[in-house]
Amino acid sequence: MFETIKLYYHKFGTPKYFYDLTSKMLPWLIGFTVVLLVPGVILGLGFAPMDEEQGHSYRIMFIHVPAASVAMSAYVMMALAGAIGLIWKMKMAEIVAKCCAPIGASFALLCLLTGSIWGKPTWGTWWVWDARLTSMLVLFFLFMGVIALNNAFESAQSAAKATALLSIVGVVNLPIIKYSVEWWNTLHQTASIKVTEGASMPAEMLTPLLMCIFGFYFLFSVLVVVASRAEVLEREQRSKWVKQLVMVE
Amino acid sequence: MLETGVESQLISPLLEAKSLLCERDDRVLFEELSFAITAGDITQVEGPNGSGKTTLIRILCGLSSAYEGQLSWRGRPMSQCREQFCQQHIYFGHLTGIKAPLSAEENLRWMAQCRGSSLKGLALDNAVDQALAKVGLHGFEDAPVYTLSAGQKRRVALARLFLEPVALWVLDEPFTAIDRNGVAELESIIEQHAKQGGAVVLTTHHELSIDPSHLKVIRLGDAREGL
Amino acid sequence: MNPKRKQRLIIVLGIVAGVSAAATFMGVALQENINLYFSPTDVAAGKAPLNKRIRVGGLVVAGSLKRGEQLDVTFDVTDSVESLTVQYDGILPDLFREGQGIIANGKLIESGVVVADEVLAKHDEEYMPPEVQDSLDKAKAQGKYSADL
Amino acid sequence: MAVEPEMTYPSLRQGLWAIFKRDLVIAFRQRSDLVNSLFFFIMVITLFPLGVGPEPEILSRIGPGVLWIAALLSTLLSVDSLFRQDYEDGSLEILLLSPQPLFIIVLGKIMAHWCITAVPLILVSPLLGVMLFLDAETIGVLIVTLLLGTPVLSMISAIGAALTVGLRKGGVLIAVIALPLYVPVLIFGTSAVEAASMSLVFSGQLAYLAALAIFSITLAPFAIAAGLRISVSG
Repeated sequence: MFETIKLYYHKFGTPKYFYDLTSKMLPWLIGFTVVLLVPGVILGLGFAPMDEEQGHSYRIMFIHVPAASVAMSAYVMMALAGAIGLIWKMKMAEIVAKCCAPIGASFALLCLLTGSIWGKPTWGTWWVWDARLTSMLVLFFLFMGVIALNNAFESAQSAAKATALLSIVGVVNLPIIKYSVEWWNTLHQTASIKVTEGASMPAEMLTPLLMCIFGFYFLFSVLVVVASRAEVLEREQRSKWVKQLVMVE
Repeated sequence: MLETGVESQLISPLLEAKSLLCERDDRVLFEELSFAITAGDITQVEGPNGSGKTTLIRILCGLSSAYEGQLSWRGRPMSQCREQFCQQHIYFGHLTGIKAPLSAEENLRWMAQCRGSSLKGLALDNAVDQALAKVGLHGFEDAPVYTLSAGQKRRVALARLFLEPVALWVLDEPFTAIDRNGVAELESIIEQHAKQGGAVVLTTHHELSIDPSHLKVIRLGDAREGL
Repeated sequence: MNPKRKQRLIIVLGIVAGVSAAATFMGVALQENINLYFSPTDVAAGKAPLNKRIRVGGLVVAGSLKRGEQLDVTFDVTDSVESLTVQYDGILPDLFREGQGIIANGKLIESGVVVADEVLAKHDEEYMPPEVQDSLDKAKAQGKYSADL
Repeated sequence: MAVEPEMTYPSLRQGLWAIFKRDLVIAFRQRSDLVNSLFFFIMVITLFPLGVGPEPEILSRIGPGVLWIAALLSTLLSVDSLFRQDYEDGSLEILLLSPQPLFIIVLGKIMAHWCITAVPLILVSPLLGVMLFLDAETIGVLIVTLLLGTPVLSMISAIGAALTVGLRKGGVLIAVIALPLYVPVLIFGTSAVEAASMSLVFSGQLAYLAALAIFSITLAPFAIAAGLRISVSG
């Protein structure tokens, strides 16, 4: 059992196998993305009921919440892939980790921009030093640090190791940062417990939101896979199988 | 001095490399490189510029882990005996590691302490003085190193070789910035070290005047090992 | 014990000691109720110094808001045990409402009266966090869908 | 059976002490490093009254934050040379090939660096606190927070320094890497001082700072050691 897992792990770790496998998987991933995201966005932006307090402006949530979620996961995934690459010297993990950084940073930026657009009608200001805004901003900075470090190295091997170490350190710090920022922001809040008036999110809103969230995750995986495939081809351009592939096409 | 090495030299090699492979950003520097360094050997790594001489030296001394294949020290895999290996070899690279604001004596002392030397206090002071005398720096012990010339700085660094008996010397271009007399001296020092049962691995562009029958060569560049 | 094992043991013990000391301090910190402002009860108990810049917080008492001729206002703040009066000369934040939680920065001039130079309303909105579940839970609790982040 | 020369195991303390002493001696012989970062700290702080106006009200309010940010920047500025000098003269290679565990050497170097850069800065901060109209009690707490917080800053920036030591353009890159990680220290440090200035209880924040300090002193040296190996072997 363990041996088979190990075997598959090594197999998957080789660039060629990854390339072949993802060739088969990619249409499915794209399919899921389209099937979830297109109706999700249409339903969310067009058909979900208007919110009684915020009117239509809340609809940006259907982009914003998934982007935030994916950005966080992207960072964790980058660190995990980096750790695997660092410990077991798995090339494929290094490539995936490298590709996660700019994509994750884009999602974090998307989250910040949509948050800011949402903030204007809701709070009357483009920016608030709110705990979640601030910690998303710090996450974006962490991504930028990783990207900057990666670009600074000439050798791809050292770059992969250095960024892996940095993203692991970042992941250890992420909860501390998030916690401290949230705690810092409570300055602006009272300890009073808010009286809640029950009533849940109607299904017409929940369904598109969930569709958007899953759709964004699939979108993320499509982007990572496409970017990694390009990276694989570039790194392995001298190998036999890539040459054959180019000949065939 | 190195009597401990004498017995082992007949039995097992000090440093052994089996099918080393080093890739630098998709370029194979060397592959299937196997050799053994036994006590008494002087081994020269040869090859044109860019053939990976320094890379191989850095792999051998443990500074770089960018290789595949096995390296072992006295029959044990390198990963299991890093501390022993570090204590029983000296690496001497392009950069000397000499701190300019410190005096020659202070430099050697921290280097010894950093190696975890068993010498302490007076014994260490004596060893330092003797080592400096050996490289012809008697009288310069207390001068800050920035007052010395480039060649003298190089000699301060070389004095490190004489602090304590060490089984293996790994020297990368040791003859840089040393005058003609110094080169001859250094060559005889290297030969003497080998005679006493030590081993030396070195790279150099300089034509060695060491008896070729004593000299082993690892040739890089044509991708196969010489030996 | 051989020296190598001994060295390893020292290192491992060091790490364990360090991490557990850090955890202990963390535990102490979490126990410690970090007060970022004085509650009306604290003020009534005389914990807050007079004539020094302090921060008080609590809920605005319904019906206590009195507007003066110009921008100056007074209102009472309570933590449902004690209450104190806040005097403020300035524009109240948009989110300021009776029954709402606020924070006021200012000086305590006599017992129970704070002259504020800054009044901050608690963010009424509960933000939707990035994590789906959390956001949905909060939205459920709030019954509305508000500005997230 | 091969007879091996006996391995002498130097005590960890001995290795730590040797490198600590070496770095201190070098720093005291080249005083410029020592003085420069201190003057940077003082000058940044004196720029604030010029920039935001000399009103005591404003200055005493932003004072703790200003002192903290200046401390943070001067740590960042000085840390670039922490491993770079050793890298450039080759002594880093010697340190890496020491039989001592690398993290011990790293710890010794950072302790020396902290003594050279952070201690003078903590010593002058009361004076600067007075210039920013902070009261005595606030200054006292400020010093405690700096004592607890600057080791964390040193550790975090050393990770950045270790990862960038092999690169030519280290300085700005360290800032980009390390600044986001400074956030918690800055928050807890300034918050403790602010609480003290309002006569609130601040022991909670100090406990957080202490936890961060111990945590980073325990674990950061391993990350720094790994970073150095990556940088040097690359």
